[in-house]
Amino acid sequence: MPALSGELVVFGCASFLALAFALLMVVQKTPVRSVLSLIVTFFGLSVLAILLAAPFIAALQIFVYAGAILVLFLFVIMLLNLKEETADKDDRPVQRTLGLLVALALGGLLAGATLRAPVPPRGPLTGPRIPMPDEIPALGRLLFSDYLFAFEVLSLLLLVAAVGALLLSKRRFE
Amino acid sequence: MKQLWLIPALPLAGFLLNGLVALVASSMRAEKESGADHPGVPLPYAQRLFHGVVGVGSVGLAAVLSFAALVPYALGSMQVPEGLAPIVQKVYTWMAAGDYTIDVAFRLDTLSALMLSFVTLVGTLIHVYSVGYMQKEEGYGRYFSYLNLFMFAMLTLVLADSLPLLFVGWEGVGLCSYLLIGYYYDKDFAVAAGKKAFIANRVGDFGMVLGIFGVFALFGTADFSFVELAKRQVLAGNAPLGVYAVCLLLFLGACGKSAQGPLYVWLPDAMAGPTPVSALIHAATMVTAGVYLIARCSALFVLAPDALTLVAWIGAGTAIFAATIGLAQNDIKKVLAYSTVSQLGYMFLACGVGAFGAGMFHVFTHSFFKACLFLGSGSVIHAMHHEQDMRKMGGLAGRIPQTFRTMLVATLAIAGIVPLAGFFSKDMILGSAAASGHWVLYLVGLFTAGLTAFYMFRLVSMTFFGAPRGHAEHAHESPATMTVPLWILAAFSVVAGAVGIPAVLGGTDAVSRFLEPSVTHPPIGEMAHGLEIGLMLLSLGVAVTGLAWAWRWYGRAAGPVEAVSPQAHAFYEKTGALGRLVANRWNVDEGIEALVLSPFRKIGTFLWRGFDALFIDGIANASAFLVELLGDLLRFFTTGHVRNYALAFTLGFAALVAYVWMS
Amino acid sequence: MSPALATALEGAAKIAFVWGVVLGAVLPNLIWVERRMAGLIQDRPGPNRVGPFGLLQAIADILKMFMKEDVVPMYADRLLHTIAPLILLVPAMTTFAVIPFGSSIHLFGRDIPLVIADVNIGILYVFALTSIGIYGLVLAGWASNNKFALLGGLRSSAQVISYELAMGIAAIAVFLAAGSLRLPKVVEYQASGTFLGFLPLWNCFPQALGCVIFVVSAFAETNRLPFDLPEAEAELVAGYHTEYSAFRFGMFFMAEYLNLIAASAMMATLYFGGWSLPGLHPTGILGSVISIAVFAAKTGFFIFLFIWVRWTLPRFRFDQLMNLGWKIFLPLALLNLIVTGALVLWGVV
Amino acid sequence: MTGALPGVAPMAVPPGAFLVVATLLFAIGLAGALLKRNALSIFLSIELMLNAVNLLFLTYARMRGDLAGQMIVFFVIAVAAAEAAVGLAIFVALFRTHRTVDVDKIALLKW
Repeated sequence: MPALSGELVVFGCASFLALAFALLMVVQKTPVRSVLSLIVTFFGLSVLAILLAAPFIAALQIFVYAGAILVLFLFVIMLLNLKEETADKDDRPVQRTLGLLVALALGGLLAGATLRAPVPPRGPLTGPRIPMPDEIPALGRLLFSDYLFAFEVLSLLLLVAAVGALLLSKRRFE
Repeated sequence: MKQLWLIPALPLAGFLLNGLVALVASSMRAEKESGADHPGVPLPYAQRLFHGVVGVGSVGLAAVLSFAALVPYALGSMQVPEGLAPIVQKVYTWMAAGDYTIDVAFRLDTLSALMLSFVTLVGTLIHVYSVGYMQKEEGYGRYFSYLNLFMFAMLTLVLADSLPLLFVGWEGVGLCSYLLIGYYYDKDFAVAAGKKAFIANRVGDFGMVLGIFGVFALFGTADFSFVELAKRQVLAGNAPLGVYAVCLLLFLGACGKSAQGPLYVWLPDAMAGPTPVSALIHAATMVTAGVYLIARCSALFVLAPDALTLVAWIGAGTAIFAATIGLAQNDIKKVLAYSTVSQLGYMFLACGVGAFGAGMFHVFTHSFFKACLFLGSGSVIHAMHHEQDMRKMGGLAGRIPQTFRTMLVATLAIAGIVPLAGFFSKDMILGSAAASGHWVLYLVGLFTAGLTAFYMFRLVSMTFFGAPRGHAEHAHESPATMTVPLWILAAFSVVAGAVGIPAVLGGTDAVSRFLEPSVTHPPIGEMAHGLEIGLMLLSLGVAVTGLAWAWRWYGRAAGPVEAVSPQAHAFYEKTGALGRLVANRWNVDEGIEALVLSPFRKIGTFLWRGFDALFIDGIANASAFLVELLGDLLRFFTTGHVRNYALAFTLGFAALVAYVWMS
Repeated sequence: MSPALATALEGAAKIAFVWGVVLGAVLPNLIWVERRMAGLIQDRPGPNRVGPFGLLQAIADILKMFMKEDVVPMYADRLLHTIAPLILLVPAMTTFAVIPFGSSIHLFGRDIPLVIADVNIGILYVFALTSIGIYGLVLAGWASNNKFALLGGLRSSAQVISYELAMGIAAIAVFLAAGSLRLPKVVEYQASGTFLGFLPLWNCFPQALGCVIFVVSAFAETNRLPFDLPEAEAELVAGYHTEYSAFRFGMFFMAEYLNLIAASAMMATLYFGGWSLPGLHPTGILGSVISIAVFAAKTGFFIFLFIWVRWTLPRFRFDQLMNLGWKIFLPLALLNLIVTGALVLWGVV
Repeated sequence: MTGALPGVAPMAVPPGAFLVVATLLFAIGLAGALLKRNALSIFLSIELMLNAVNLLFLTYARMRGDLAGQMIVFFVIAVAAAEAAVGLAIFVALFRTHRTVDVDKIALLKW
């Protein structure tokens, strides 16, 4: 555990924000508010990303996730005008308790597993080293060389998704 | 010519084009009117034109190409005594197993050149003929596409350089024959005939396949280089073990395709198809494939003399047997069918006595006059509005003169009258039978020649001479597209023999010398010229006698429909049981039914009812029932609540993680 | 003085400077300027009572806003209703962090680049912030529990998202040319050479199309006329801030102006060479000051453009707006991107 | 276990901490997915889980100084966008037919 450095402080705040608002998101009854809390969580995450030498990803996190996806959520929520989660309380206690237990168990397991997992070998890297401080050109180069095919497929996927969404949300299929 | 593959490829293209257009058009019609096929509703002229042009054009072009290929080759090969080396062109490697590969390769040697010549020629003519004959058919496009497909298969068969590829063509022609016999698929007898042909051929093909395997086992290769190997062994004079079996198997295949022995039964029924089909497939080309095969593998057969003898006997037997049946048939096409069987018998007889050249020569000539006869009969049927019973004809000579003349020529040719084609080929066969010392076979052949002359002239007489019966009064001549091919074929039936005029008659016996490089045959003894001339005169005399007899009985026949010729009828009455037997085709079909089919049917029924229905289905149903039971229990896990599924999924995952962690 | 502390001080100084200028000087005067110009354009005096030429009008307005009663409608989502303006305001204020407002200055023996934070994701940071700004609008609309407000909020967010696409793609072309996402790099690139020999290498020349798209999109992003659908008084009363009053309304007001300024600065930076000027090679403190002035002038011009357009053009219909954004600008922006790519490939720019 | 790699500055924060945060976020998301009844909230929780995994990837990438990890995150985000679009469209359609997005009320595909 290194000495209390600025980075450490930032990490503490960010992770606290993320976790706290994630919890808030779950316990929140109003969908809109859960969305907002999720946004805050994403902020925390993007800060963590910056700490992990991935500012580009951090920007994407905000730009795409907070900026596009969650806005979409908000839209739908407003469109369907979902106020409170229906008042009548959960009529399946088993599901509730069991779900909670399983979630906690799995979380614990995973935490333990990840911590116990051996440090990934320093062996041959699959991608190039993370160049400091500016990793973006490297990312771009990687994206258009090694991952070109995946990239193209992805673009196709996005296209299909767009068409599908359009078709689904049309009033009638004709 | 560099691209032999083009020759089969062109008809294939034609088939695809025609088939596609026909399909699309018929489906469009089906949308417009109800039901795809409308019997008797001819196609629109434009479509007919298209099919005609494509069908005839592709085959015609193939014919041109093949002549461009074979004429230089043939001429060149005639110059040198041992003949030119065969042209073999590999298209691509078809299958490769280890170091052994089977190529799609085409071979042009004197044998295939001979086949090629008449196959393409007759094929083209018959395509032309079909344009006129089929024009009223609603299945015009289908017909032409099948016909083109047949040409493709036949040319593949002829040009193939390996038994497997030859087998492809072999099966292809079988398929097309089936399709075309069953062309009138709304008529039960046509469908049945098609099936019969197909199954009979299966019997043969079974032998064929095993034969191919055998060849491969013996020589380690299945392309025709094995012939060379076999030839060497002939020279070395040692026959590898099992060559007998291979020969018999291959011969079985040949029997199936060429309607020999008991397997002939499908050919007469095959007359259910349109007449041009009978002419092309069941007279001129396909059925001679068996002979071609034997000639191809001549070296092999020479290694197995006993097998060769068997071939001879089967051939002779079939020849006389079919001829006797031909005597008493009244359906014009049936007579021709039996005559075809009998003639094929001749060819096998020739091969059997080792005169492969003579056999192929007869194949050559026969294709012309038999095609001519069939097309003629087709023209007659056309004129008689699909009446095939000769007893309802008669006196047509004046009404359809062109058909009459051409058919008469062809009849004389097949009867073996000097100097028509049939004379030379048949005589060469008989001569070589005699020369090889098979006198019994010779006599059988001779007698058959007489019978042939008789029933053929009987056919002509009943059709064209005497008093018109039935609707014979208002018969009308066929269009030019039908008569022109008739004339051409008639002309060939006259001159085709020229290539085989024997030495004694001052000829050069070109055909034998031509085929010499590609066939191997056992030594055939020489005959004294005097004897040879004598035999010729004898056979000629027999033929003339047959003709005369037929003329005496049927020439001026004016009797009623049930007994056209009183003398013949009286004779028939006298022969009693035997006559009835002959008239009833020796009850062969019934015999096969009783001895082969019904037992098979019984076994099949048992297996179906007892084994399949109870045992196999039992297993299937039981397992299905178990699954259903399980499903009935398990289905309650599908609560329809997403969260339950998610929970179950998560539980499973947690378990997995735990397991991984623990281990 | 430890370097870390020095850096911190430097940053603080820069922040103080920027915000001081923007909030203290530009913003209040902007209110006055806009209203005067409106008067000019509409052929009326405009505010001229408070102080000389009504110069103190802004102060008066602000005071008024702070003194008014702050109404929160019943059944409104109090929390969200409160934080919505903040969500809008904060990004608007932080956008300036990455915009270089001058060439680096040499003070106290250290070279100080005149940009608050030269982060390597440069523009992405800006876009990220704008996309956050959307929430301000949407939530304001939602929390007010008022159908006009809700519609306004939805509209504004839809509009902003749509135009972000065209804007982003147009901007990508710029970075393609500059070869970096850092805005200072972009400015240096534009200062570096000439285009076709006689023009400055400002992106507005090789990428005229992209420039136009960016400018127009900026109008939509800032919800200014002719794209102020969210607050189209004719149909939506006042759109998302219908239910806002007093200083909360003031925040919206402020946020709008800040966005306007930021947008102008961005245009100047991305397409018009930022603080650079052909023939100007800033050296020493004076040079830096001049560069700052140049930057200010360019930004000022665009602010003027904003106001000018606002008081000149009529408002679009919403469907027209969307068509323009999706069916015209998006494809054109892509085209611009491709062309620029080709130019870069063949070394023209 | 600080990823002191050439070209990569040593980490002031032990990577383990990041891992723990990631797994906790994952668990929270999971809990949300299992407990919420509003389909949209469930969807949100799933998004959270995705991001937790992203964090994990980033951490490992940092530990190894390997850019591939960040690349994967990039793809995950893109795919998440597509998934969100379709999923939300489905919910809209669902709401049209059932007037609700409560997953407990939409249990048609049962035995």
